Amino acid sequence: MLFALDPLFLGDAGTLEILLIVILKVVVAFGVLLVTVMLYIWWMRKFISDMQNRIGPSRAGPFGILQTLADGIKLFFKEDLIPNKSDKFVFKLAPFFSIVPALLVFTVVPVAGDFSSGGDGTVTWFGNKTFVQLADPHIGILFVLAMSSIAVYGIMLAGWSSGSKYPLLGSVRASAQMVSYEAALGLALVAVLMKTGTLSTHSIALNQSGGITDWGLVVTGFVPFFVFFIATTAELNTPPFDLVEAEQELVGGFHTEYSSIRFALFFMAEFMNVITMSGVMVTLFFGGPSGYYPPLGPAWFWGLLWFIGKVFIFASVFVWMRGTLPRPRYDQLMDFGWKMLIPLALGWVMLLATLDVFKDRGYDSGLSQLLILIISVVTLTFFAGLLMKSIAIGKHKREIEGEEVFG
Amino acid sequence: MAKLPLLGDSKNIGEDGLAGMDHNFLTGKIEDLVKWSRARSMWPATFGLACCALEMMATGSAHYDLGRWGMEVFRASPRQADLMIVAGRVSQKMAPILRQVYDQMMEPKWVISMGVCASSGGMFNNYALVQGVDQIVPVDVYAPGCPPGPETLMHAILQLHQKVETGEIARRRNELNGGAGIIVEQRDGQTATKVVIGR
Amino acid sequence: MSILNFFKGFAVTLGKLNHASESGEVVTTNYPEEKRNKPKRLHGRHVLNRYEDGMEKCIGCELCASVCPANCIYVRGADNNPDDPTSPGERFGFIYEINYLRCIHCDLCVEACPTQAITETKLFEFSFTDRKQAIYTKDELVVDDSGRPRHLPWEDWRPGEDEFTSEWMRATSPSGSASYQGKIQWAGELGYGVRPSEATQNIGPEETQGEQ
Amino acid sequence: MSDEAVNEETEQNNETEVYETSSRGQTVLHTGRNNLLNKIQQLYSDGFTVCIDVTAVDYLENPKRDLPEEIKPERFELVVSLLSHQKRERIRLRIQVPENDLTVPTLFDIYPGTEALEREVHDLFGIDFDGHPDMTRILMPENWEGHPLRKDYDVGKIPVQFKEAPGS
Amino acid sequence: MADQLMTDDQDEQQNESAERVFRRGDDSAILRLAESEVEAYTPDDDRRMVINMGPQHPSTHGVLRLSLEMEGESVLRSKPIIGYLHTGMEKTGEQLSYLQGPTNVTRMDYSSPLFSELAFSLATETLLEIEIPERATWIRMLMCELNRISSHLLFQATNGMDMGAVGAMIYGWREREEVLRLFEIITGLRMNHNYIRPGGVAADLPHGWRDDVLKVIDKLPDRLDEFDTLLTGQPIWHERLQGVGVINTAECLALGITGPLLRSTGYAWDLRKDMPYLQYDQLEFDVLVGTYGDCFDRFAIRLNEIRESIRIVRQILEKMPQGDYKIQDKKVTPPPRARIDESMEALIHHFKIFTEGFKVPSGEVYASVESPRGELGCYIVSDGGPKPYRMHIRGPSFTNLQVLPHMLQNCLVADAVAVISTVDPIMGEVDR
Repeated sequence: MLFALDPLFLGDAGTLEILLIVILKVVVAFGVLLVTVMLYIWWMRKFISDMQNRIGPSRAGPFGILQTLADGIKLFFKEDLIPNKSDKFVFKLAPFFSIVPALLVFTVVPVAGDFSSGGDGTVTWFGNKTFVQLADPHIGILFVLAMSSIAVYGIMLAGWSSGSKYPLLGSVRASAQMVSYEAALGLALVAVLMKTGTLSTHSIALNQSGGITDWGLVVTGFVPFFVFFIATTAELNTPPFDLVEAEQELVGGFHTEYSSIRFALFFMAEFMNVITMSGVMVTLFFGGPSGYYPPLGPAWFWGLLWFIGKVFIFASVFVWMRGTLPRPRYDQLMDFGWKMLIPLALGWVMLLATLDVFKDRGYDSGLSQLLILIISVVTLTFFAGLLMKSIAIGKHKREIEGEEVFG
Repeated sequence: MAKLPLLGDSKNIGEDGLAGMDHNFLTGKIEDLVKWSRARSMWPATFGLACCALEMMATGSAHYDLGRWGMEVFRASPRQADLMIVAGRVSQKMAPILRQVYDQMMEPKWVISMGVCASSGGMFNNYALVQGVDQIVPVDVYAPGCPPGPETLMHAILQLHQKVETGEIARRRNELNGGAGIIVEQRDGQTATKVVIGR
Repeated sequence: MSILNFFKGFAVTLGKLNHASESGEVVTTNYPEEKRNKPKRLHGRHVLNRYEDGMEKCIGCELCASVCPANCIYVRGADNNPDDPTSPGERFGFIYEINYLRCIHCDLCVEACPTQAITETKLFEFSFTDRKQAIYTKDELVVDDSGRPRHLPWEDWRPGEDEFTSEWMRATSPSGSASYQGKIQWAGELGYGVRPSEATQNIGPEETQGEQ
Repeated sequence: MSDEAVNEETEQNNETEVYETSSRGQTVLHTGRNNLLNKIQQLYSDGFTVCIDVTAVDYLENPKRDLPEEIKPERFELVVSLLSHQKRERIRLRIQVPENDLTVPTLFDIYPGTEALEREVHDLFGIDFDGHPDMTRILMPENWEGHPLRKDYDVGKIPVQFKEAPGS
Repeated sequence: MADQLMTDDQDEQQNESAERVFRRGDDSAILRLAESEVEAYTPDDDRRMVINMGPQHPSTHGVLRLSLEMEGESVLRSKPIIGYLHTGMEKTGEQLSYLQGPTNVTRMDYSSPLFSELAFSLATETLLEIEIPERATWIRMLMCELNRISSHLLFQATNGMDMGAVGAMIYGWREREEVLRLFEIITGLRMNHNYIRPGGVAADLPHGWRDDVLKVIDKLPDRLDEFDTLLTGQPIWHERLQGVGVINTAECLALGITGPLLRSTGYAWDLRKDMPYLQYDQLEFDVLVGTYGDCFDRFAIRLNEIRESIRIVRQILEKMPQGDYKIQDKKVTPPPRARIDESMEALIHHFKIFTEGFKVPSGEVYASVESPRGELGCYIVSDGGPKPYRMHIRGPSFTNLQVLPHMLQNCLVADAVAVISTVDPIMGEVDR
């Protein structure tokens, strides 16, 4: 387990040196993240205009690349307002609940390093070996879950404290939606953790450095990835699952009453979350910074490049979805989460576990594995059928009841 | 507030914000930056009323693309919007709500009166319409036409951008005291058109 | 296959990224830098025309003012000074004002004008920061000495845009009668001479008539 | 109701009669208010199942108009347009409403779709529909005084601004 | 066809059904409160709340205001409050002559202005008892069908926007823009054309119009297929619209609802087919009907009506006759410009028509057309003068709006958005 710790602390570097390197990493990570968010929002607007036969932002800076900066400055210098009816303390606090977790999640994502096959994921800076990630706690991936749960509070409190009806509806939606999809998210994670056997994000990434066949995506058999991806979309409130702020229904959802810099914080948090969660997804399923490293220049640079590339693809997929899909209804979203995603993730975890257990018991020949697979699939299908049937019965009953109530 | 060294006379800062400050090496640059950003990121509120609303939305669509000036972000919540495009005729029943939405918007805020119905009642010179939205809210730019084509609206927006960047808007509002200068005859039982509201 | 249908939409939006294709073409006109070509009949801001010798066409008859549904035209005629006439007839438009905050560009004034004095340009890119700017006086409406509309500071003229100033007048001049299509019975304009009639449909087999 | 009692004697003859005329080839029925519901119920059974429109006209400035001789012209006139899908026919009813008694029985029970239409007539003309579930203003603000579409209600024109016009 | 659908048996059933839903005192769907009371109303049950949608809400299509009494997210009772766009057009219509009239009515239904002009012109022509020339009729049909296309495309855009499908919204606007540019070529304006006038149309189709029209309608089918892939086949779209806001034929007839709403219940009633005006009886087209009367049916009907309209436009292109485009009646139409100089009489007519307008014999008529939203009627009373004594427009959206409380009952807020969107009210026409 010690392996998970940053080698910086194991080496013989002096305290001051360690401190400096850590501070440097913090500052750089913070700055880079802010700039990335800025660029991402610009890219989102450009990409979506491209899909809509438009030009998109083009006035602020070359190609409108400073568009987000302009938005930020403008919002910063706008009049701020705290509604009379609001709970003032909570109202002020809520945006920070939203932005701080978004920043913190990024600390555990391995960004670069030598993740080539056989590499140890480290980088040597100023003569010290270190990880290119802010921290690598033992519980790494649980930290992500914890932080994303806390972010819900930001949204929930924001809506509740505004003292107005639409935000309240938005925050009610938010809390229910997040809680439901948190479960699916966790179950999808379990599949990865089972395969890698570690919670440390660094080790998870390192485990996958052997090539595409080692990637979490392949090892866990695709399904957990899709569950994770959909659950993430819901967690992030990005379209099509942006019910929390559904403009057409709830005007602005939880942030209706927010203006100025507080709104900017929500705005930023939302997109920062997209980037960090893309990073988490890359770490878990796509091997983090691993990939083909040409024997040229420092290895960590190639790792960084791979990482950025993969995150970029994911971030763009989110935009792509934004531009394509209509928004589902709230109850359909919940139905989908509870009746589809969670059973699917649960079943898949059971399947993986069964295979693993029998493997440990020595049934690891291809034939026996296939047999076990078939048996498990049949069993699971049976239970899935039961579940579907019970859902159908429940729905039917509800309809009858509904008629009685409203008749 | 006292006169601060370096920052010049700042006694008006409480009332007028940055605009009330004397120019100095620091605020001069900041003000330029702020104006630059305001002109490039002016989020309109969705305030569509009638025919002009269609043209306003058409201006946001692919053929004209307000997104080029960072304005495709139509904010449904007035709290986050900077620009109110009064697109269409304002009836006596709507007038109080228009004012309410305007009041909900945060400073700095601008108003474009889009189309002749909003600007003056247009061809509907009758009991039902407010004859000029500038009796209710201070208007910065008027776009003529019924409805104004997207180009006209874009021209109005560009003109507003320019004024925001040169700071002319604030000055002009002070001069005109915000109101439109129309005197509307009082009619029996109707109160909504009377008031000429200042800044 | 509903699952498949789910993904088909993604193909459509992705297809738009191919800007070379017909469906993905970027259709935006980059307005302040470029301006799209306006159709000839477009109703824009008005001009008051002058005859080829520089005389004004308006005779102050107030037909335009009376037909205007928005009452946005104010005309007062006056007798010409015989020594220095403004218009060839007896009277001329002494005051001519259009309130563009009322004008709905229905172009009934253009159809009504018996002397083709008031016509519309293709200019629609103008906006005002002051109500007073919106009331155009005669000085602003009447064409300049070369027969071109005056370019006011708050209007966005581009080179060549002041060419077509009377298309709607010419389009409605036959007033529905097929036998009058293509017949020209109007005086020349300063700078343009006698404009041809709008290319028409009705004389002879359709569409055989070329442009002009 | 007292006014009606006064009028009853004079109107007795033509209240229950239905007169059919034609206006530019369109069938128009004239009947009295008391007979309105009966007639409409009858038309409904005849297949005129859709009420297309309910509106009113204020004949203050135009007292002379085409009416059967038996019908006494009044200031207001309620106009009901019905449509029969089977016969593909339209029929129009014109009902005289005197100025001093502006009540008409509601058509809501036969055609629920007239709810908004009757409210509009109430709002703009001041005609009350007896038995309507929600007889309030619909278009104008609730505290508005007067009924705009009456002929004695001013249009409310203000002078158009010009630079050199007298008085500006 | 309509009469086959309406057997006696069904008639009875429908009466019963109408009775069930709308019986007096059954206010389970409608929040029967005056506008001022809505503000102050707080339900007894503290699980319920009254929420105000509009008049300035992104999905209420302008200035419709809905008061919703909700329990959680489901709507119990509701009340549409209108009048926020009341323009006094009927009063203004009495001030304007028949010549100026179209400029007024065209601003009612601003997404399909030509239909209002057409209804007004038809009513005036019936009063005048004149026949308009063949070519004018066909030009009118061409323009109206193109307008129907643009109006339904607008529906696709706003519907997409309301459902959160940003792509569909922008594509809808883009396609609509192509049609608007066509209008701009023909009428000189993008909206509010003042093109169809009593006696014919304002101007002839310009040179090369055929190519321009063909260019647009050749391009459109492909783009409509894009809507099909983006929306019609999309499972989320199905989930959102199917089974939402259901209404049946009897309820529609009871409420006087027309247009795509009525057709979505499976009842084929289209004035173009059933009571033809202009020359629609010479054209071949289908009346599209739905089955379930839900939001999806209404969406699908509108999408496919665009295709039908394209079919009609193609036929019109073939059949467009030559001739006058305005009636040559010197009392109604101003003389050709070339005649003003030739004849004093023509000059006098010209002056008379433009100062005073033409006089219309006294009488009263009702004329109706099938607008993209349903039956658009115009009732004109003339006192023999040059201005209508009373001009009333029967806007389909106004009547159609009454269905909202019934459709919204037991819906979620998100469904409310879908329902409003597919009823597709244009507030200009509702409030007039």
